[in-house]
Amino acid sequence: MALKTESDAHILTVFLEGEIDHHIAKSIREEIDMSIERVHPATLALDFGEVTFMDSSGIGLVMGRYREMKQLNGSVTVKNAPASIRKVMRLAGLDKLAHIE
Amino acid sequence: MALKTESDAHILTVFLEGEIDHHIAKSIREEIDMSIERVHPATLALDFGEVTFMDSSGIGLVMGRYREMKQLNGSVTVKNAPASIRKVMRLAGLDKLAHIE
Amino acid sequence: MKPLNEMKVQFFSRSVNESFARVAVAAFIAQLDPTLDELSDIKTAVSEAVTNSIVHGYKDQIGNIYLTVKIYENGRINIAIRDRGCGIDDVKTAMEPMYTSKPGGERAGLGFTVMQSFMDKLRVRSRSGYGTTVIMEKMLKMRKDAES
Amino acid sequence: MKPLNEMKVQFFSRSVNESFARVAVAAFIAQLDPTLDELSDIKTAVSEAVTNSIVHGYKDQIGNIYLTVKIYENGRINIAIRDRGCGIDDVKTAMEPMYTSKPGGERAGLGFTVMQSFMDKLRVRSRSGYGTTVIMEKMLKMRKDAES
Ligand SMILES: Nc1ncnc2c1ncn2[C@@H]1O[C@H](COP(=O)(O)OP(=O)(O)O)[C@@H](O)[C@H]1O
Ligand SMILES: Nc1ncnc2c1ncn2[C@@H]1O[C@H](COP(=O)(O)OP(=O)(O)O)[C@@H](O)[C@H]1O
Repeated sequence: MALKTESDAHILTVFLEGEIDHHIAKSIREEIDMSIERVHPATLALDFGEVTFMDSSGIGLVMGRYREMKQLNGSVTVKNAPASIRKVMRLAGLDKLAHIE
Repeated sequence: MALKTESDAHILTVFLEGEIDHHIAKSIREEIDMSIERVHPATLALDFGEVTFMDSSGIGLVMGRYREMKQLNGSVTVKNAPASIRKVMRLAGLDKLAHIE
Repeated sequence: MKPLNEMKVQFFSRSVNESFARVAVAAFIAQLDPTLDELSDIKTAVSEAVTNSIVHGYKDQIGNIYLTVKIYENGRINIAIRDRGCGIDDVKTAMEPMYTSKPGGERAGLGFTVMQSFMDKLRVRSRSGYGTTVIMEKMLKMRKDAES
Repeated sequence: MKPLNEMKVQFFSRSVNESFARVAVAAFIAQLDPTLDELSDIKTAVSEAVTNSIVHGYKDQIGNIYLTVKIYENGRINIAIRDRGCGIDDVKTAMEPMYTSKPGGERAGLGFTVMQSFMDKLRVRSRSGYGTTVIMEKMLKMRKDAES
């Protein structure tokens, strides 16, 4: 995994892509966590624009990042999630934890 | 199957597409044969530009059309075949029967 | 009742096979010409069940996962996913939304919830020490009949 | 030797499953990151063997086709396709280029020729009345190792 990221003073944006399942979740998680460590952003923005599939392993991924950002007094934003992925997120009530754009 | 065809006074062009295997070959064959019947072309041009897969069932398809066109004193031309499909055609020596462009 | 078409696949409980399982199911039901939404629902439900067999059923051991897809008349499909892993002691609790036996980690406890809401029927059979079978059913809106 | 990864799939001898078989094999070996040429060679060879089981092995009856894919170290893959159909009397003749037992029709007699030239190894075992097994092997140029 080599995810594209973008960061200004406040926001770290991570551009996710492809299929997010349990197999790939670990390496995505590690990469995001390294970026958070380095940047210490106020907001972590997860861009799902290029994600073609996601199961509940992706929910675990977002919830875990939410917990981490909360410890840093920060927040999580979800961006550009396709309809099929928003469906999984809604089921999980993710809209209560993260700001879904 | 509803194949695109194009014909002028001499040439009937059939635009094949997708995956050509034994399952689909029968309906392609029937459609081409109906067009030959109707148009009586001097040349049957088979355009493989949009074909993504072909196994030896496709070879049978071309050879069968070659036999038919020969009875009408006509010929067969193969157009725009992608590399992977030319590989199967070469193996079959199809270049000896049809004009491959 | 004999299905119109059927496939059974068996594979190692390696996480790399999660995507294989999804594609195999999607490729098999392609003959029914499903909508993109139906395909996505089914792939997600299959992914949950297969992941559970890998993560919970076999933990870090390698065992076999058995997946069966049956196509019946009128676009009814039946999918069974079976493992010979550790089994589930209390299926009712396991199926509750947000329940997970791996709370510290990155499991959301939503696998069964996804299967339940993305498919029309869900049945779970499990025996501690023997393994787990998940059976799911969905009616596809028919656009084309399975050729016979 | 135990393979690094393995899948077995079984499906009805319906022609609509020819494309399913190709996609299932392609999805399974995707973990080795094959080149497009390698993928295309393998899909073609698989398509030939599966079609033969449907067309020749089972003729117009519906039986089961058994397909196994094994991944070994260094990108070696082994594919077996088996039917319990009519079997082949004379395998040597059957394997000759252009030989087909259905000459009038649309078979080119090139199935075995394609399997032989697109794969590294081909072995055919058959017994009249009992069925046919085709075993093919190919070494992929390795770009990424199967994860363990
Ligand atoms: N195949 C299985 N084998 C053993 N236990 C399972 C299996 N599937 C599910 N479980 C149990 O049910 C619980 C809930 O499953 P699920 O709703 O998918 O959530 P999650 O996978 O996120 O834990 C799991 O945490 C596990 O304890
Ligand atoms: N699985 C099988 N069961 C029975 N006969 C087979 C099988 N595969 C091949 N054959 C026999 O071998 C012949 C040659 O096969 P092949 O080279 O694939 O050409 P084709 O399929 O075009 O006839 C077939 O015509 C058939 O008689």
